[in-house]
Amino acid sequence: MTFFAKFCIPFIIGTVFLFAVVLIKYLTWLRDLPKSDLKLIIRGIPTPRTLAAVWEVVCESLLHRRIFRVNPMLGYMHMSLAFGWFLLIAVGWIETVAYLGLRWVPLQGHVFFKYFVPLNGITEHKPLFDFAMDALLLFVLSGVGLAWFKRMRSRALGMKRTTKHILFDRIALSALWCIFPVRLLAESITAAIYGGGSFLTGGIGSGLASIMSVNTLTLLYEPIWWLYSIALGTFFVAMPFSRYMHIFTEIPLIFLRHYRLKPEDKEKSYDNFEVEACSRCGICIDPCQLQLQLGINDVQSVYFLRDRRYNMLQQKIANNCLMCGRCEQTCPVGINLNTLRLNSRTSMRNIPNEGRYNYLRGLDRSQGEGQVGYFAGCMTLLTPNTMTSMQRIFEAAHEKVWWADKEGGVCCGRPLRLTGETDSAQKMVDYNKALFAKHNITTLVTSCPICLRVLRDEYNLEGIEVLHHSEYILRLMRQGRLRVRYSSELSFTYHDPCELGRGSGIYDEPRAVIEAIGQLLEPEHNRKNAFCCGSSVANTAINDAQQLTIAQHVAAELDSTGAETVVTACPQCKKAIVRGSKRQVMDLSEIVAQNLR
Amino acid sequence: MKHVIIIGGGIAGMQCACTLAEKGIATTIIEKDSDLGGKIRSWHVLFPTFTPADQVLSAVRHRLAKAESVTIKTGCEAVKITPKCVTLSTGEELTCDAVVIATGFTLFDARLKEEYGYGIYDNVVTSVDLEQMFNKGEVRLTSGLTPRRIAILHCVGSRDEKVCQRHCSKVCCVTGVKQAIELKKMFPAADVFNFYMDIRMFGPGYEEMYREAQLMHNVHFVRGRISEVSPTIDGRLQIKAEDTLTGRPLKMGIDMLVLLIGMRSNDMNPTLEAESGLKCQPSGFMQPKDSFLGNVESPIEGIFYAGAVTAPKNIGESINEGTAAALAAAEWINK
Amino acid sequence: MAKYFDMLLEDVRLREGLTACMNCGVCTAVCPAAAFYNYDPRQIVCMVQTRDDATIEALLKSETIWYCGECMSCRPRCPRGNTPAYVIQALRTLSQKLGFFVESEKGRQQLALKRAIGDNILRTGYCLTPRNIRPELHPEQGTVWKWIIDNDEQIYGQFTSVYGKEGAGALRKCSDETMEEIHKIFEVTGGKEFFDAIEQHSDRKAREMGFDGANEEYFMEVYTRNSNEHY
Amino acid sequence: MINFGFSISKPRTIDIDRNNLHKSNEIMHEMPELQTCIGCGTCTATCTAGNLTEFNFRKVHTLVRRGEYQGAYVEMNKCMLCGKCRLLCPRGINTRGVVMLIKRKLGDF
Amino acid sequence: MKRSSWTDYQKDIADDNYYYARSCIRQNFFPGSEKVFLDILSKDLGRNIFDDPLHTSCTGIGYHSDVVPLETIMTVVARQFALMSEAGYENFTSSCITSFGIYTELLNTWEEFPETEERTRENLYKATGREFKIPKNLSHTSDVIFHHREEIARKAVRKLVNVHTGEPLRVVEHIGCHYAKIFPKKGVGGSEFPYVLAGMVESWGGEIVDYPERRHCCGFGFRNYLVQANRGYSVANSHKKLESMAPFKPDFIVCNCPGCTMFLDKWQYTIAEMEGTTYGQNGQGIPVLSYEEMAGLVLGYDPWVLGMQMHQVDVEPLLDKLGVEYDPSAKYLGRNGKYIGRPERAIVNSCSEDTLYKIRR
Repeated sequence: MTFFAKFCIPFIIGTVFLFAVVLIKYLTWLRDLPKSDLKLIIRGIPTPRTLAAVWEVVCESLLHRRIFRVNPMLGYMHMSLAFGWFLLIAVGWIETVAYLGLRWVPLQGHVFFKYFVPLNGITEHKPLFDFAMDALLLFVLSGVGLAWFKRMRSRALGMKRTTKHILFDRIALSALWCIFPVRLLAESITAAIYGGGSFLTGGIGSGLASIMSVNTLTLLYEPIWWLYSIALGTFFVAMPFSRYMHIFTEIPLIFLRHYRLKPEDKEKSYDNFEVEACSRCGICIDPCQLQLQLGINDVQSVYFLRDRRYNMLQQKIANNCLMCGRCEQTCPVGINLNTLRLNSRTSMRNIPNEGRYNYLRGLDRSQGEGQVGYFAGCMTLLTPNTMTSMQRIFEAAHEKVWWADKEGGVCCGRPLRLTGETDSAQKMVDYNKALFAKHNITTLVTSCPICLRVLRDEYNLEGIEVLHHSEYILRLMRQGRLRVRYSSELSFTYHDPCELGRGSGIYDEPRAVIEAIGQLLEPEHNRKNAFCCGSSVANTAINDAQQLTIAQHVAAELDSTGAETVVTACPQCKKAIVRGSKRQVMDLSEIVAQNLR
Repeated sequence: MKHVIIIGGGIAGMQCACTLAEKGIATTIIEKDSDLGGKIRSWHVLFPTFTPADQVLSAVRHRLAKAESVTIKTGCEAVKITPKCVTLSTGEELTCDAVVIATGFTLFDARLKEEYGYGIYDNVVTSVDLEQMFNKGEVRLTSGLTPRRIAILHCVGSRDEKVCQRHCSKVCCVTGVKQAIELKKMFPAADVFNFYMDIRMFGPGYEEMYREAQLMHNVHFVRGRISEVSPTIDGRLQIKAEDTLTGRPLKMGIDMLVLLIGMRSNDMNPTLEAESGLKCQPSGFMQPKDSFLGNVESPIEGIFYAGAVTAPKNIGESINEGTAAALAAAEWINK
Repeated sequence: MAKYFDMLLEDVRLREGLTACMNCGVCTAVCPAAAFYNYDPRQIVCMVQTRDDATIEALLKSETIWYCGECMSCRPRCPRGNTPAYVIQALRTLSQKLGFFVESEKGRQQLALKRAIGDNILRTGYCLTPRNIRPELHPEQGTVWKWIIDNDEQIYGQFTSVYGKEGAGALRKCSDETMEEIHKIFEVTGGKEFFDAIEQHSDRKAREMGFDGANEEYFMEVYTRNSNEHY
Repeated sequence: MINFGFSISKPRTIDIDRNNLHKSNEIMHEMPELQTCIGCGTCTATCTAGNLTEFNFRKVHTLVRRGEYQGAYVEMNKCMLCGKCRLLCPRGINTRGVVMLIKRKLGDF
Repeated sequence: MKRSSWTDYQKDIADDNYYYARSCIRQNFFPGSEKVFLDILSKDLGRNIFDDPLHTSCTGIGYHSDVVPLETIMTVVARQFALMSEAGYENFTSSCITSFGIYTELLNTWEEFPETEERTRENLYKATGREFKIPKNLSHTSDVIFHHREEIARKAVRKLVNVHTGEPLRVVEHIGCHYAKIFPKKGVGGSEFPYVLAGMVESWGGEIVDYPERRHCCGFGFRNYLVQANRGYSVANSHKKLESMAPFKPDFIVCNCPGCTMFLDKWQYTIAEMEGTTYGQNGQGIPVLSYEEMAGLVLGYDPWVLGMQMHQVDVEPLLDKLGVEYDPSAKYLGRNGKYIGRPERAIVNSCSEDTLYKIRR
């Protein structure tokens, strides 16, 4: 039996190339992993996590469950292509076995089985397999059709924007779009000449036979199989350099993730898996407020990852992100978009410390004494009402408080961290840590979610509980140390600060506090889907007018709830929303202090 | 028919005459030049809208030409003024029912600020010279080349005790910004530096124009008054100032220096004070009856003020005062 | 806090030198000291104008008031008719009266000036005489000056007949009667007292700094010391 | 060599003609809004780092605009990027962006 | 240089009968200039000038070094005025710019704050028993020369012209800050375009050079020169001026103020020795003259009688340009007419090779 024809060469080259490149990539990445990560993998393999990973691979890589959740149509498209193709290969293999029994057949023998069947003089047909294969082909083709349609009319698929692609993507995409239609034609022509095929290939085949002479069909026969092979070969060659690398990369990624690997402050080899697992589906573009409200559409995570992957990342792209985390919520691959962007910024901007911030040495401007420390944060100093409200709350609860920065202190380090100047940020962290330790506090309250984030995640304050003031106030209320008046006359709406909500997972505490005072009216986008106020310290690229535009959008939505007061729990958000809102905008602490009983 | 004499045929006087004529009052305009129009004739475009000065002047001229019973006496000055009679330099005495003084201001003589070298060094020009260059459509250095770096100095002859001009001339800042934009439009590759102490953008659209000059035209603003100008070996000028925002002295070579000369009180004002019993302010500008309730009236009933004779004013304000003075005069006559 | 601004006001130079500064910077623009020191006369005037005694005390103890060369280039330009150099003179005088001058490196040099110029006036009736411009302390005076000093009688003798003698002419010795009058003037007008204050405060500071009083060693210290932190 | 006991002081005057304005022009090109600074000093007044040191943001960025780069990088590194100035700037200048840009241009990264 | 308005500042200068006050710096460094000034006035111009043995320094250097209090200097100055009145003069002329500045400033202070004049009268009387009158006319000695410049021009034996090319000599004038910057109207031509030296140069056939740092201070700065640690400031300012004027290729610098004359001269030596930079067309420095020396040369005085051997920067190249006939070998002769040795060679003081040669011969 022969399982070789000249037309197979493009396919064979493509396949060998693909597997070689993918293998080299993975091995290099794995080799470059830090020791600690390797240890995690080795320890993780003999655990149930491996099974969980396998299950997730099936659910995600084949069935694309997460995309389904975001957008069923898009989910179907991805599933039909991935799962359909997978089944074509799997069923095709079974078909081969069914025809030839268990024997070794070279890869191209499986792929181009329909070609080799008549060549090897097999005349028998297995209608069941024909039907199954035709059905699967149709399944895949429906996905291809949707993809075409999405390219032309993305909105019809519920996506406002699709990704703009690079050359390799376009080559791979074109090849991919050809593969299945050409396969359909090739198998149909084969069916027209040699018979066989089911409702699809058989149907088209007999149709073709009725309008074309056998000579014409024979003339087309070889070229169309060549074309199929070339399409496959091209796709495979382009694939490792294109976004389709995600098809494979997602699989090891899922395993590594189950072994608890994750991106960190500084770029590392593991990041490659995340970066190349991005399918550039573009789902991250839509929720991005820079796109939504400012019409900026070349900076989103998909472009960031693309640029990073091809080493063409510019600071103006890396810096143009609010880091609100809205895209991370929707990413079907679950890539840690913020962390990756942050460590890119770090690579671009971090400079090993040259004795900077030496002026912090020996500095202590704190006041008061107490077990509870209050860290206002720089921004809170610009919203003095929050400060005085906190003071009233502390007094009402008879809390003795140590004020870390009432007269101006040292920044928490989060803003530097967000711009990538990690080592500089560490200076702030070290300073403030030492300050907290010096004053023997057990609880640290802050009213700035930006500070909260870094105080919790990076300070590792042993023996000190870090609370956002919303948590702290709620606790006081529940302990009965703080009593507030309730009035149904009062209506509030609440803006979730990014760093507090998505960043720290604090959604319920501020709401509970508000509901103890008055009626809470939720805006359309809230909790995980809440909008960013636009003034995020993470974005150093947009200008003031752009910040204002976002703030106005956000404020309009908050205003439209009809609540008389807009409440937020972040000084930065307050400052931003005030610029756009027609209502009074208050910090959570202010409404509490005003309604103390 | 009642008769009002308007002294000064600048934009305020012309506007005043139009308004009075339209109210059926005869007017005589006394103008020392050979033609009406006053200083606006030398201006190119007006801030902040870049409206050609000529367009504004023509509109008023047109209105004036249509008005009846307006007599224009050019080439003569008023030497003595009473509400009922004006004595001219020719010796002629004109009787009237009221007088509006719209004699405007005198331009500061930049030569008095010797350290800026006006009249001594080439390519030191005043804002008025520059307006005339704009009118000719050509700004050139004495060498015939185009300037590559231009400095515009604010407050020349304003806010300066050394030349006895303590007051702020008000319009120079805006003019400076306007001229900077015009220069940048003419020479986009040139650097234009404005040296200022305070930028006083008091009118509608002025601040916006200032911002536009910075953002769209990349005009540089240095907070510091130029201290001196001297010639360099390559025929340019060297200026010295302090960049007060950095607390350091600054010097640079420039091709052209534009001095934003201020508005001085009219040289005639002391004569008015002596001959007609009117009062000058310490700045030399005439003192209106009341700064709020009677700013187009003089302390003498029947004598009114319009325009920059009482204080530095821009074109729009002068025109408004022309109208206001006309209405006040008409009301007084008919009382 | 002492009323430093009121003390300054007693000095006619302050009243003459400071009306109301509008911070235009024409003084600094042409100031030779601002060109080479970390110095801004405009800011000094502005600080004095605050009338804040704490600010003024800090000024009196600072290096910055000692940079001015008193060339008066600032005077003709000021659009408000101020004279920053007069303000400086008033500050320096007060700083010496109060003994604050020893708190700054440049201020401590007043001792050297008092000894080099002040004492010379009381000795000779002139601020400078050839003998007190010693070539070893003035290498920049050059080779010709050394030649002159080495041959002073021969050289000066060509231009004056009274070199080192009483009479009319250049480089004469002032008569004892004249010198007595000068000494009297210094006594009556507080010049001597001022000199003594400089000596006393310097002596105090010298001891603080570990010198054995305001001796020759301390003199050379203040005369030559440059921390290079003035630029 | 003669020991004079002093050397010729270096000029402190900002000499626009001698300064290389290349980087300054690049900065202005990337961040044209910086040109709209009206020198009000709000940034410096609110500055967290300025509260603790002599760091004067307005002065440093003005010097950089004049081509005086010496020491500017070190000065800019005193900034904690806390962003208060950005919230207060009446001309809405992206001051944090300015700090980062100046650091990038002068620190060559 | 186009001048327009200096005439507005024409100041009154007495024509005759001067009371002469010497300068600390000028008599130290340029005693020949003081001598020749008196000679020009009394011999060439036939004016009466009194050189009083009783007067002293005005203590201005001490005052501007802030060690002599205001009240003290006022009284010292009052004593000079008293001496003038006692000698029967009312036109005071000072050889020193610092003094001239002090006199004008104090006269103004007395006028504006009369109580200070009262106090000074009391102090002077208490200390010396003398009483003073305000001088009728106060001038700097350059004002006097300026006043007589046309008469000098008529008596001149040569013009400020390069005898080899016939071109006028290019002259940088340096006025001295305290001449007109304190009271612009007290100086001829005012503070921005002072005419006192320019008038002389123009009258005597030279050409004035305007250059960027024309008005800049020489850098004396009193305490800034007098204390060694501060001299970097002093030399830097002269350096700035010299750098600025050098491209204009001046033939010489003429100074109003004795201090400036000395500094612009001596700092050229220092700069040359410190960093090897020299100015002037022959690379050996720009000669620096006092206006008395300039007048003396124009009137035909011998350069060594003028004391030009006391300059650090050699003046011989200028003398050659002017066509002055001088005896090079007489430069280093003492009062006794004998060779007293020459100064050690320096970069700006080296063109007297033939002098030595002639002496040896």
